[in-house]
Amino acid sequence: MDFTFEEEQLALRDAVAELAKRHQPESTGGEVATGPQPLDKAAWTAIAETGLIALPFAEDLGGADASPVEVSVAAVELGRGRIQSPYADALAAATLLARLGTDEQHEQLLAPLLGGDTLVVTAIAEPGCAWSLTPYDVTARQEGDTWLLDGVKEPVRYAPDASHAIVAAKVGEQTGLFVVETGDQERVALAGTPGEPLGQPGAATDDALRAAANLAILTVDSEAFGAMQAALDLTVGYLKTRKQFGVPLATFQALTFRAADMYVALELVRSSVLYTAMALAADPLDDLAASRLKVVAGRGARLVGQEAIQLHGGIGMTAEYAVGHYTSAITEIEHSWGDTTYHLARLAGQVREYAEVSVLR
Amino acid sequence: MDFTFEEEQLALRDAVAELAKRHQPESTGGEVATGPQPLDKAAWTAIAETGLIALPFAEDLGGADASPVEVSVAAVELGRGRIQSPYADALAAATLLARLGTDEQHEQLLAPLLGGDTLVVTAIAEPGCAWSLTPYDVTARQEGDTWLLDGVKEPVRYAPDASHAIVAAKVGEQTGLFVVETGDQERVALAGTPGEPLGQPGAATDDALRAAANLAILTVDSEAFGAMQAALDLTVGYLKTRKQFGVPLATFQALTFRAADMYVALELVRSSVLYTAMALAADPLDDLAASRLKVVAGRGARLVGQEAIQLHGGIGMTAEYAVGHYTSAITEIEHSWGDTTYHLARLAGQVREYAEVSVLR
Amino acid sequence: MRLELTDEDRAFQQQMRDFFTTKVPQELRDRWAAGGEVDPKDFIEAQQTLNAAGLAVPHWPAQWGGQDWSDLQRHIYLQEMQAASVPPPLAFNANMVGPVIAAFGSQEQKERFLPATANLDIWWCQGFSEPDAGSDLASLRTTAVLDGDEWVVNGQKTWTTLGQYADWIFALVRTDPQAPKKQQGISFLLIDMKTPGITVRPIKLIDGGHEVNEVFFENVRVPADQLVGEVNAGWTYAKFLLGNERVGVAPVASIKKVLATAKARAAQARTHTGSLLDEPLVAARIAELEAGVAALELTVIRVAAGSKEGRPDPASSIVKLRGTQLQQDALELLADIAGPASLLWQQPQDTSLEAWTAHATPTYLNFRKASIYGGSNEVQRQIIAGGILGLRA
Amino acid sequence: MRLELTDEDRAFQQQMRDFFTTKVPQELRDRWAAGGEVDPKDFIEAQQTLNAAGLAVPHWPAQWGGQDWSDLQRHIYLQEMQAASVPPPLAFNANMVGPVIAAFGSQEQKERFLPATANLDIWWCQGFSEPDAGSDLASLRTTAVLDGDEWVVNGQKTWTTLGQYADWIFALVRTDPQAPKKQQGISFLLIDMKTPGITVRPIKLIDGGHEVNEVFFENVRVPADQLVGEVNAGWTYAKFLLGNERVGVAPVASIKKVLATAKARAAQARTHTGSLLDEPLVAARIAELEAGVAALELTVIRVAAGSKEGRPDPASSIVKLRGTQLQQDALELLADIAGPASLLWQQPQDTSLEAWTAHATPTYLNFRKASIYGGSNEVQRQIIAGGILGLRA
Repeated sequence: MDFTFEEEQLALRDAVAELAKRHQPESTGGEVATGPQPLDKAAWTAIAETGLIALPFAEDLGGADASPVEVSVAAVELGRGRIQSPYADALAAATLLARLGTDEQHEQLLAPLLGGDTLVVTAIAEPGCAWSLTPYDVTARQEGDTWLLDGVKEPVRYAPDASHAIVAAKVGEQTGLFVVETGDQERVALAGTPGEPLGQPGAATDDALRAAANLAILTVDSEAFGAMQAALDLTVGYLKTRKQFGVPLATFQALTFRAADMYVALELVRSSVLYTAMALAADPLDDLAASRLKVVAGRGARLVGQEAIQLHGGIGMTAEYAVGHYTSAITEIEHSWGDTTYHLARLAGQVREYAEVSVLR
Repeated sequence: MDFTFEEEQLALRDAVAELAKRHQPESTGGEVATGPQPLDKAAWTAIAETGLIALPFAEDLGGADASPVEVSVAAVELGRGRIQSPYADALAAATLLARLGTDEQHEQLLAPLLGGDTLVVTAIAEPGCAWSLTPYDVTARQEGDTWLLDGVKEPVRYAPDASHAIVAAKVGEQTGLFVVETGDQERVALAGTPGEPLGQPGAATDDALRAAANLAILTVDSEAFGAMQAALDLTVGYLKTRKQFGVPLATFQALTFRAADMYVALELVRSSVLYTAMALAADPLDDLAASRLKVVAGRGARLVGQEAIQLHGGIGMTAEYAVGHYTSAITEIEHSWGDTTYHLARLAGQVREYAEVSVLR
Repeated sequence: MRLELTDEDRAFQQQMRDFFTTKVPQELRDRWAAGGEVDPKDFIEAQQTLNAAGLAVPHWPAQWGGQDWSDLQRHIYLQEMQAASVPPPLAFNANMVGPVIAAFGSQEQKERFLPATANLDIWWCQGFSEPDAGSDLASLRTTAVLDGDEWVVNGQKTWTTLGQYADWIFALVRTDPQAPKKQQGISFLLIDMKTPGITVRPIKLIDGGHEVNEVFFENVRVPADQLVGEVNAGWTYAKFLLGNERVGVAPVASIKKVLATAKARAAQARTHTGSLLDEPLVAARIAELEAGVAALELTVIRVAAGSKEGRPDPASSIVKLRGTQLQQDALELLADIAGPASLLWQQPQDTSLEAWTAHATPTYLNFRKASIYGGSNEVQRQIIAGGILGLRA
Repeated sequence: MRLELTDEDRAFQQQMRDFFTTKVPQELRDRWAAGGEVDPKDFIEAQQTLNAAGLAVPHWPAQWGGQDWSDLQRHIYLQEMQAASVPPPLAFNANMVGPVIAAFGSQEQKERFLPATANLDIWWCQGFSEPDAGSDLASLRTTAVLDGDEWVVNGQKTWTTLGQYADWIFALVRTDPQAPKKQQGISFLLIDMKTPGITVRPIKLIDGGHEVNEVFFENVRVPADQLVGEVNAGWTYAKFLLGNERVGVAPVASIKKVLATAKARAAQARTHTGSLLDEPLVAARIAELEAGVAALELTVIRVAAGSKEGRPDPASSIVKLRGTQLQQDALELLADIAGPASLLWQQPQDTSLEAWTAHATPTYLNFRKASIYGGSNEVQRQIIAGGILGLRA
């Protein structure tokens, strides 16, 4: 086991850091945007052109033949740079296409997605329903050669900028995946809507969904880690320079000890991100690693996000200072792809399956 | 709603504080006892003679016609004075006897128990089983006029010093209570052992068990609150006087802030103890109040117990200094009458039954 | 020791409940309950309705609209008001500047300001914090120099909540820069926001809302009779005010409502086997917060007895500290229950999502302020450690 | 980046596993696994078995028994050792005084002490803390005055772990009381515990165990050649030693074992519907601690790379801090699972209770020391805040 980055990974990191710096949203001046934003087309184009979407996919599919490790390296920098993008969604969709698609689908959907020419996203969440990879009310039925879909997927982030969404729908008791066209809202409403099947319901589809979700979890939690780093850096800088009662805040031990606890959380998340990247490279279906990452990053990032604001005081609350935006991003991430409680419950249901925790292999 | 003590309650408090001071176990010098101890007969006699066991029971049963509020007042001082005693167990047994006993049982078992002449305890826990008021493997069967019991109750604290234990046993699908004689170990092993029925299986018995457990919870958590107070007082005193790096520990903000958090926990437990005492006076079957107290006191006392040791450093670990004994007592209490997780799960199972928390009534 | 309300208190509770639920329009209360940005008109309407019935400033001296209530009655009043989703009387008026003027103002100031303040005819805002004077408030630098019978004010205030709606501002200003201690030489000024030289700049918060502002003073001339109490004695009045602020802030009823809402929402959020409320980890979070808020409410009632006559018991810091923690935890829980739907902050036009889910994350983020404003939790811990436990460096 | 062990490391892992599970007697390992008081004979037998195979002091210089292992190999060695319940080489010997003598001792001292230290022929104890010098170690007052070719030592040490078994003590003593800074004027002395004038007084801990002691020195005469390195340079050696101590303490394998045990015990603890392991709140506590210890182990492996050549990376403080938290949480969980049975601290003669339940609470209480000894968690936070984040007052 070795956590040392290779030179190419370091080069990738620097390139993405540079990209992120260039496209970092404003956090000072007039009308600063807050919360989830529509697609930043320039940033997304840069991400695609740098080849980040293609990273973990095979060369013969238009990919870069790299691995989740490289995805993670890139995503950390996107998170640190406060780049909002459909990176995780696109990677999840691409995973489904790569694993289940026909040659034609590879050509028509996957290749342009990896190249950044079009965007394809996944449509999994359903309104009024808790997170689950298994669909609730969205169904697919066959009429002749055509599959027709009914129900609503929502929210489907970035759907207006996507050409297609991949919808998880019930096919009897099983889950099927279908490619549908998207409209101009962040939802996919289906009423006898035709969908193009992606693979067939069964084990391969279930596995593909798990693999897609695991890669997406790695991606968003890498972004969360980047955001944690940036938030801690800002906080430490603020404690060193901000004066109250005539002395820098760093004089107050109660504050510096909390910064130390933030750092501990950061380092544990760092380890988990790196490990999960390697684990998913070895086995995309390593749900255990993915769920543990989601729990460790969920707790750690929330702590860091909340404490970063608190240690800043009032300035941390404003849209004109970056730290709150990081906390906002961290919160969004925690509610993506299953929250901490969801993954904790999933882990709790599996504790019988092994005697002792093991990371060496 | 009024939290002001009446004069008689204050007088009781002072009397018990005095008693506790007299019987407080040594915490310095040679062989200091650690952990659970056998009955301190002198202390127990003093408790009985002060009338503490009789407090919440009706005068015609030999009681003092006071209420759980007075029990709580007394128990706080016992806890603060580090008095280990079967106070909660005796009150639980007396509750069962008072609610379910025949005149003869009142005369032969309850009256001497309230007067301190004999000790009766409850036998609820079973080996290898999680806490439950409902028996697992201990059964009772009728042969002619005689009830015979089988199975093991363990641990049964203070059984060697008790004349009798009240055993909860399965009678078919129901729970029955039976008075048996105790041996010289902290367990009750039954093998066709005759038991004297206390009441009959059914709603009254179930209610009596709940009432007994609720009163016991109030008693032990009042003791925990007393222990918390003492542990915090010791800690604050230590922070003021102990010097490190040439200055008192109170100079270190990170430590004083933690003392502040301990104080917050203490005050919340204080409120919960007082309220639960009044709530059980009004309705001995107020499980909601009892479980909430167990959760609030469980979290609060554990925090205070752990932090009291930590803020003391090495001296907090030794048997020659009182603070660790308080933490030890707090730990025992948390594992009595259902731990925090047990009561939290019980509360979680009931959240549907009301819309909003309410304490005003 | 007494558990039950007295008959009198129970009647009082019913009276409050009736008033709040019948005299304050349902629509207004629904808007307040839904959260999001505040409409100042709603505030004004609610407070004026309350004031007409003598319910806007019950803790003021009787002469100026106060009521001779017990602490418990005041608690019941606040509970019922929050339970009915009535916007509370504006804190800047009712809890901050009003009591200061009533306690330290001249008779003329009382007559001029108190009735209008109680009735929200004047909307006040607070000019205390400055960019370099937050927790260390006494470092404030905004100056006021006497010129004839006017004070000339220069400087900058910040974190001025709802300043965009304010008619007047009460401000701490430095009137003696030579004073030996920074707490000395500060005065308490009442300033009309329409006075020339005042500029208000909005500060947008991370949730996207606009509730705080910077206020700039450039040669703002303030008549000398708008200085409250003694010149250079403002720090005393500020401490009095901040203590009152702390007493007023325990959001008990609000937390209870959030938890009741969380429960209802969790019961509606379907899982494949039932609802989120059937999930033990979710139900346990709710149950633990409920136990916590019950303990908090009991503590509020207990501690209120210790804050007689406007001088807050340091124990009120417990209530502020724990209250903000529970409020933040409850809002965090609600955002978690919103789940994937929380990823949208604005309800789309065509949607199957429920409206509340769009507020969940912004509200959670917005209330991170609760442990910062009104005396940060660090300040409260300092008060507890120093003022109660006697732990002073 | 590489996930899998190399073939070489995998072979190494197997070799360690084989050694620990076949060469160290099962009975001895069972006793160690059961917990409770330590039998010094077991320590000695285990360490001598390891030492004979070159496995007692692998991090020492090769000349004195060290191995040329990678950081990962050292981690694997520690994991396998703990997994097999082999008592670790005595920390005072292997991790504390040994490396100091190897780095700073004279050739004569090395030859005299290192082989015996590695083989536990000498049992060392630590004489650092004093009643008024705990976290503030440099305030120590025990003095040593040179008289001819002997140092005469007077004073008192405390928290001397396992001092009752020790043959020798390594002590920090003040050799120049006039030194301008308290960190100066301290020397590092090796003292035979049989020297006249030494008294050991046991300190009983709250769990009832006897593992620490006070050690009193009254005119104890120590040959001058038992002073390590330079006179008055002891603080340097102490810092070196304390850094090593921090690196060695991550009880990862031990935490993993406690969690595996907790899981097995919970599965055995019946409820009316199954077992405690079926209770979602219990299973979730286990799952969260498992996720935590996995992250910790990965961090240990990552951070180990930063502590080359005995100079610890301040990041090792993360490992100490988080390691003790998880260890304490895991033991707390185990005590909770023991439940009512935990109320007895000694297994009765006739009993249906399992033996482990009697240890649960004392062990939980005993390990509250973990966040105090070996550099308290407050000291670790100070190191992180100052040494890594650069936050210095």
